[in-house]
Amino acid sequence: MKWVVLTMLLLPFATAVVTLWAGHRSEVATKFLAVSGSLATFGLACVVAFPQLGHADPLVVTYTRTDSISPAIGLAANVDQLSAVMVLLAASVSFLVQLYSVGYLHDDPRYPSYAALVSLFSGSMLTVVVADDLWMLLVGWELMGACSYFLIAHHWELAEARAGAVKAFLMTRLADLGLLFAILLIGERTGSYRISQVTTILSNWDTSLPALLIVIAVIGKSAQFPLHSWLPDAMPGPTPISALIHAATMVAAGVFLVARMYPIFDADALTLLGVVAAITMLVSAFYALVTNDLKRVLAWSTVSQLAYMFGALAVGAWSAAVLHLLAHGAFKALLFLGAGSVVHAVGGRTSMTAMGGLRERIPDTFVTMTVGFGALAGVIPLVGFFSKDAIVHAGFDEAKHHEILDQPVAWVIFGAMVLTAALTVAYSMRAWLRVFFGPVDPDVEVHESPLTMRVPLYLLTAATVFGGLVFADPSRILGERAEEDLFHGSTAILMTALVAAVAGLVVFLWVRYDGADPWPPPVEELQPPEDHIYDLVLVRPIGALARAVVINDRDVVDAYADGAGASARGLGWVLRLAQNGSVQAYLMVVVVGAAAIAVAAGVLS
Amino acid sequence: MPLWWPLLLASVLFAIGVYGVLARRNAILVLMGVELMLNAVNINLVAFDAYFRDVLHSGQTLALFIIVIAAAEIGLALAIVLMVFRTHGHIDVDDLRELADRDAV
Amino acid sequence: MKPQDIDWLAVYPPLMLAVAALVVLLVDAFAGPARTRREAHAPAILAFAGVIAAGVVAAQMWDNERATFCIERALEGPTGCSFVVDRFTLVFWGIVLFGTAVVALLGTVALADGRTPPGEWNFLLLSSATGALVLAASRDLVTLLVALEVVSLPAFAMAGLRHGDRKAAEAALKFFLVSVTSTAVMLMGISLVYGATGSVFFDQINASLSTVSGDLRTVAVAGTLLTIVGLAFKVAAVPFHMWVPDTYVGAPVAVAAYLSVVSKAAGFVGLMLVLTYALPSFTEQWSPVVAVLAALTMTVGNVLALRQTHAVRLLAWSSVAQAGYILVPFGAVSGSEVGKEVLGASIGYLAIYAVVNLGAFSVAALVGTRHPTQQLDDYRGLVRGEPGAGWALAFALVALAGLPPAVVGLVAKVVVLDVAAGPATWLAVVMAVNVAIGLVYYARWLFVLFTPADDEHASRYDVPNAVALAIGATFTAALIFSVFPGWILDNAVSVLG
Amino acid sequence: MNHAYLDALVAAPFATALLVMLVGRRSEGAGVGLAVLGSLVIFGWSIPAVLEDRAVDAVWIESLDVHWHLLLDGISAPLLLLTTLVTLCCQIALVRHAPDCGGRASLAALLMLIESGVIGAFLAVDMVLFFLFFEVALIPMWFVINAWGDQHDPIGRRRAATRFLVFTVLGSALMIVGFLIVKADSGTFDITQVSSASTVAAVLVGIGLAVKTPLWPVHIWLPDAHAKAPTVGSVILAALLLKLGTYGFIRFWLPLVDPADDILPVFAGLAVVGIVYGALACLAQTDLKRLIAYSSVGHMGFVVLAITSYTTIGVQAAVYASVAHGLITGLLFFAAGAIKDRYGTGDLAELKALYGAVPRLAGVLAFAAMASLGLPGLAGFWGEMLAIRSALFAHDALPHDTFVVLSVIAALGVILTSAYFLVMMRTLLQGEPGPRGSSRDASEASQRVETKADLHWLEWAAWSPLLVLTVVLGVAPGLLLDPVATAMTGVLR
Amino acid sequence: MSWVEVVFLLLSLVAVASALLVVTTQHLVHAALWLVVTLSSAAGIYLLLAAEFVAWVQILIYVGAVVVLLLFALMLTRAPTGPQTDLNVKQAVPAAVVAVLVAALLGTTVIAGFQDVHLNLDDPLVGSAGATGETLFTSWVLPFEVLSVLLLAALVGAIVLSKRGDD
Repeated sequence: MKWVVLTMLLLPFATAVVTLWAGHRSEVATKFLAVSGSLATFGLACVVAFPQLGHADPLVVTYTRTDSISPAIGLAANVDQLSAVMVLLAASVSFLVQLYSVGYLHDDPRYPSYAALVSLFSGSMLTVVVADDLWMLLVGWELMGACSYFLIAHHWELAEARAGAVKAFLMTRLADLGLLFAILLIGERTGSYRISQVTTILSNWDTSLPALLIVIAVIGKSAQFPLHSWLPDAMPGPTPISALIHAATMVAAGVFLVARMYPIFDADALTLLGVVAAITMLVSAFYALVTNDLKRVLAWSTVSQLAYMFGALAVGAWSAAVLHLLAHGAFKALLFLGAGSVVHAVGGRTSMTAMGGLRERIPDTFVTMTVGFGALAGVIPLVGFFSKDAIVHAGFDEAKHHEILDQPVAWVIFGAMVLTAALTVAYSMRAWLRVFFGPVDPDVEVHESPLTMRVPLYLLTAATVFGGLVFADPSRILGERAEEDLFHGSTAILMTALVAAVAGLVVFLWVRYDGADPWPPPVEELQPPEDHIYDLVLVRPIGALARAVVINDRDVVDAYADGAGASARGLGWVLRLAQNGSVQAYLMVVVVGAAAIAVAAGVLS
Repeated sequence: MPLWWPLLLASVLFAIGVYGVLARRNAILVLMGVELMLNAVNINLVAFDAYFRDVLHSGQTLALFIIVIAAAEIGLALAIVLMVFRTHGHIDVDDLRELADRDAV
Repeated sequence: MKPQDIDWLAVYPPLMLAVAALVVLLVDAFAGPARTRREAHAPAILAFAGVIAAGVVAAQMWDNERATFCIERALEGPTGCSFVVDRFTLVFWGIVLFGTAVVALLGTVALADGRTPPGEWNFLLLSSATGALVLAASRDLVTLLVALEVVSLPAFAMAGLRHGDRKAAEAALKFFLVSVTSTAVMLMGISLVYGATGSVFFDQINASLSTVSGDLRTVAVAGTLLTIVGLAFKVAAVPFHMWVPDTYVGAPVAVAAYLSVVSKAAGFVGLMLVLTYALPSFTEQWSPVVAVLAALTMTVGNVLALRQTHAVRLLAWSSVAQAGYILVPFGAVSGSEVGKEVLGASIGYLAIYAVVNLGAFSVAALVGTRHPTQQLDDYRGLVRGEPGAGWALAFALVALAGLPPAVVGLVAKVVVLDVAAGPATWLAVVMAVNVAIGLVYYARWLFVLFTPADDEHASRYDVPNAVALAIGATFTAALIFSVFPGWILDNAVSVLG
Repeated sequence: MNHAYLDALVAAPFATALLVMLVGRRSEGAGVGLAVLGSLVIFGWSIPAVLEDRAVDAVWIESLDVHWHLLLDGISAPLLLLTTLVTLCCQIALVRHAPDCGGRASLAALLMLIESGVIGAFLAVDMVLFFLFFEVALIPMWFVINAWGDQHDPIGRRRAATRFLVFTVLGSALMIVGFLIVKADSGTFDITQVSSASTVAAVLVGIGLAVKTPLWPVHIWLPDAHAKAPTVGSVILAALLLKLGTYGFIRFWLPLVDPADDILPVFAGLAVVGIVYGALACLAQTDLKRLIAYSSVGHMGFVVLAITSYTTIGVQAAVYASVAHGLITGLLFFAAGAIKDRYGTGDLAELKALYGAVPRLAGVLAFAAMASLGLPGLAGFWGEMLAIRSALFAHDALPHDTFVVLSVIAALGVILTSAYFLVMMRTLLQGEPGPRGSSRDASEASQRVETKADLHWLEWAAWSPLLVLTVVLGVAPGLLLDPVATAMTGVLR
Repeated sequence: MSWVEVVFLLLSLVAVASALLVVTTQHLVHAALWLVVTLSSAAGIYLLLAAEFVAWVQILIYVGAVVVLLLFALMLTRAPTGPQTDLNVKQAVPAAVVAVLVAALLGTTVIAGFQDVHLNLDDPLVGSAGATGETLFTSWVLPFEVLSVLLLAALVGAIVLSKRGDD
């Protein structure tokens, strides 16, 4: 099994290299290699993951160690229940995305590099989830950032793609410093970089600062406030990439990391996490409500749902958070792939103003996406309902008993959760209605997507519909770490009522205003105001500083070099004046020099 | 007689010689200034020789040699001066500036 | 006092040079005007032979020290000897003889214009070299002074020997006037030293100086420092350097080479003798002064060389700067003794400088046969057109700059810095800065050598054998010392035993 | 055997240089071929260096007590291999790319001369010998810049070359003064026997090495020299010559420094200023080669920061970062040179959308940029990460808080580094393929980004070792970290 | 004050005065003549200081040869016999300042160094030409011989320099 894990990790990287190499030699071979590589990875992932589900001991293996620095850095894997489900999620979504992309990018000349990067991306995510060594985790963690950078900039002709890519990379990398310092501190304080050791020797060391630093890292990676704006800006990337990033890799890694390192989180770190989550879930839900672009709506919803998971983690609902992560992985992948299908259908435009009345034209997409929106909104009995229900209940519990957090904080989080649930229903309904109902634009030529794109949709729909079965006995997959009972009837009823009420309100408004946008955004495309603040306090000052440095280098630092040269030459010029050819001037210097020396004699003797 | 009398005389003569060297334009007058300086040295040497009653007569000997050297120098110097006169038409040392540092960039 | 017993072996080398000088003069006088190039070269060949012979004789004395012309004083004090041949002397004789030989070879080119009488020129060269040999062996102020004049006087004549040359005449007159004035100042210093100590012998001066006190001490110090002036003029230390560029440029290249190596070496030997043997008890007084002179000398030399476009004037300023480096060890002396590493460093540097500087001048003399203007641009494409001369000059310049592959120049600088680092770190730092400044103009010239010439033929020369020999000898020596720098340095350090 | 092995390492490049020069007079091509062959043999010869430590010690100049003392250990071996490899790559690169001004064989010979000096410096443990080899590379490099540099700007390249020469010599002259003071104090030039030195000596040596490394604010020679040098010159300069400075800091400076003195914090501060300053300067650069040059200032700042932590990990980090920088920046300069060859300019304002025009070349550049900004999994990461780590947990005698602050600032420098590389990639590799700017003549501008021949197989051959090693070292840091740790045993107080 | 001192002071006065005239006179030839006076006074002082041999050599060589040479040179360079106004350089004033400075420095130094020392000129001094000559040829034979090289070189140099280039 040790080597199966390693093979599973290396296979995506090998696939990437081979795909790139096959590149322009053969289109068919490239596609075949990319898809079969990810399928094989998925197969290996199943082999690795299934034995670890339920009440199994974690599989911890070490491949190599560098002992010359202390603590040692090593290549080591640790597959526990959490890793196992994440492996499954990442590998499956990656495979589906690869499959989907064959259709989605069927005539894109940059397909080879794209497919290679997707493989690399999934390999990086797998590295993150199975890594036992924190440095290995960091490697995967940052490689994902780089892959996302390249994939977001896939259409590098577009200015917003370029800008979004840079923004994504810089924001996440800035936050990654938190992880870097957290790792350094953990290593120094525990003498080990191994997660399996670090999380089990808690009594001896002060975990507070590293946990806070990890929260910072997670804020960047999972696009939480105040580093939340990169995720919607990443939307110019190809839609399957958005599915990959939002459902199974990049942003999910943040939640995974907190879940993985959960034992070291103390009240301080969880409070920070909870507050950040509360702010984020509300803010991003509001943005989702007033956004015109379909993909950006989904992006904001991702931010909001991730905040939900962090909120769950903050209130101690570990298994609820993990399960919501899985559920979200399924329905968000479904939504994005469906959105891709929609975008594909309307000829590449992403704004909802270009859509409308599509339910009859692309029926398969309509059905599957309806399921997806339903899960997002928390409609019973879709998977999203159960996980959200469990989280809200846990929030209420914590607010009442405040075992981890201060009570006001707990109440705030709980309130944010309920409010967000309502908002989620609202923006889901709005998007669903605007895309599939309302007036039809006859000028748009619409066509259903090819089979390679529809198959992943069916599969994900099935997962979304039947995923709720997991909640019957969560310990079947999460083992003893799962809470006994995650389903609470009272909360379920209240939440369903809430969903129904909000949905009813939206439908009422929709009908009342004749199919007009119930919440028209103030401008065509909303840019979060935080971006202006960043621009003002960070980007511009740094730009100005950079120009100042260049000027300084030229006019000050350079000046001392030039000045030294010039003054030497200048001195030469001045001294040369004395060299005027007059021998009596020379003699004068001789005599005065001698006299000066004689005076020196008087002083020195 | 205090020893410093001849020494002071030598100092004054030396200074006069220095002035001659520095202030005169005609090469031959400059040479005369040099002769004054050398003579001042000789007065010093002879005075010290007398003071020490040097059995080796180092001072006097050196003075003698200086006189001879001065003569040789003058002989050579006059040849050089004549050469300058032939090539330049004058022996104004202040006006010999062809070799000044001019061609530098 | 009984008549002295003279150790003839000790005085043979200078004597042989003097005799060779006479022979050259007589042969020239009786042979009549030269008709062929070979005949015109005869005096140079004779002079070269004389120098070699003197060198062979001198080499016999490497392992046994000799002293002669001693004064036996029955009463008190150390015995004074006027003429001592020890390793110190012999190292300088080596430098002087090597320099003289090379200059004699270069003279064949310098005199080829027919306006300079070769017989007399070589006679003067040998006379001057005789003085330099005696100077290195002298151990009293009288002999030192006379020898110094013997070095100088023929050099005046050599500088102005080209008939009808305005610049040569001007150069000779300036050289003469500055020289005699400096000598007069130096003599005033000697007279004061004599007055303060009652002797002209170095060891006796040293003995009495260590006991003088009060105002007499002031006299002694003033005398000491004024004595240095005349020697500082010879080595072209600032502020007694101003004659140097004018004279080098005005005089034939061979004379410039002579002045920059042999005459300068004579100045240094005088300086070292006086400071090491006569004035070691006054190190606290003269060492700071020498340090300041050294710093000024190297700085002024380097910054003025920066702008030069005239090759010989550039070499003139470079030789001023190099003199500054050679002075550095003496600027870092402490205690009442000049250590052997101080002396060794200066001598070692001087020896290396002599070799590579002669190399540079040799090539300059060659280039001067076609380009009397001696502009740096005249050297374009030299490496391609005349590889031997080009590479030799390149190597010499790199050595003067003190960079590998000319290890010899680099090691020389290290040796000098070695003495200064610690006792006078500031001086070492000043020197370090100066090395960097100096690099600029050496590098500029160096690059010109490698830049292809506009006209490939312009850089081809008809190389006379004598010049080829001079270039070859200096280049070979520099190469050998680059591989085995110890040969020169170890021996230089051993001069004080 | 040991004797012959090490002597040959120094002598072989020198001999090759002479041979190449001679052969090159007859035929340029044959000369370059010989150079490739020679550097290949030397590279092969250097590979056993990793097997065992070796040393040679013989008296060289008795009066100065200078020894011909060469030592090959875990610190010098990686740098030695880097040297022979990068030289080989450069020689291969020369096969395809003939400089406009000709003289290819001479250029190849000069590169071999530089290799000789660099190898000697990496092996020397005698201070004077180190200084000497340190200087050996100067004149050849000066020629390389001055004669083969930017052919469009003769004044600029002369200025750059001279400035390079003067700065470096000034630095090394101060360094030798420092060495000599050490000698005066401790009585030996053998650095392995020196355990302390006066502050003055440490400062002087530090300044000398700082110029070479280069450390802010004496970095000013570097951008010009890199920008004006020919491609192989830039590669050698960045990949090898800068390493002389960092190697010198490790080998010849650390033993002189007392951690209780203020020297280390001061140098650490300068290093961190360099990191931030270099990154900021890069953000506003408009020339690709200048940008890469300034990036070196930042990277070298990390190296020096690591060294000033006075820990074994710091030294490991320094060696690692040095080697990584050699590989990655070499690659960057190769790519920049290839772009300049094809488009005649490295001006970021005139080039864009190279992803479309020369995709493979652009891909290599993107890869190198990613490696250079310290992406984990590639070589650039470990050195800088460990540098931050070593500064965060510096030697006990050092001011702890200061170093923590410095390490945090250095880490922020990493972000700035990412920023400028991303900006560079955005302007250079990405963009609309149409003409940029309205004022520019459209036909000319579109020519700038027209599709050109993508990478030649010889370019692949020259670059692929660097590419592969960048990945290998990124995946297996232990390869380099272990031997350094062994070599550092007992060096630090 | 003994007669020696009186004579010395008188000679000194003459020497200084004539020296001043040498460097200030407007007549070239006068300068040479005043130099004769200075040198002769110096010779007198040598005699007073028991340096008989030096004094005679001074008279013979300096007054007899050097000054004659100088006069010859003046003639050969076609020096005008009348007064000239441009014999001094423009920077004569700084030169004078420097000269005064030199005098002051040297004077104070020697006075301070030897203020309490008296020359004993009453005892018989071994300053005769014979005594000096003997030491010259016993103790100082080396510099004397070297001097001969100097003289020969100077002679040849002077001749060869004076030769016209065309012969």
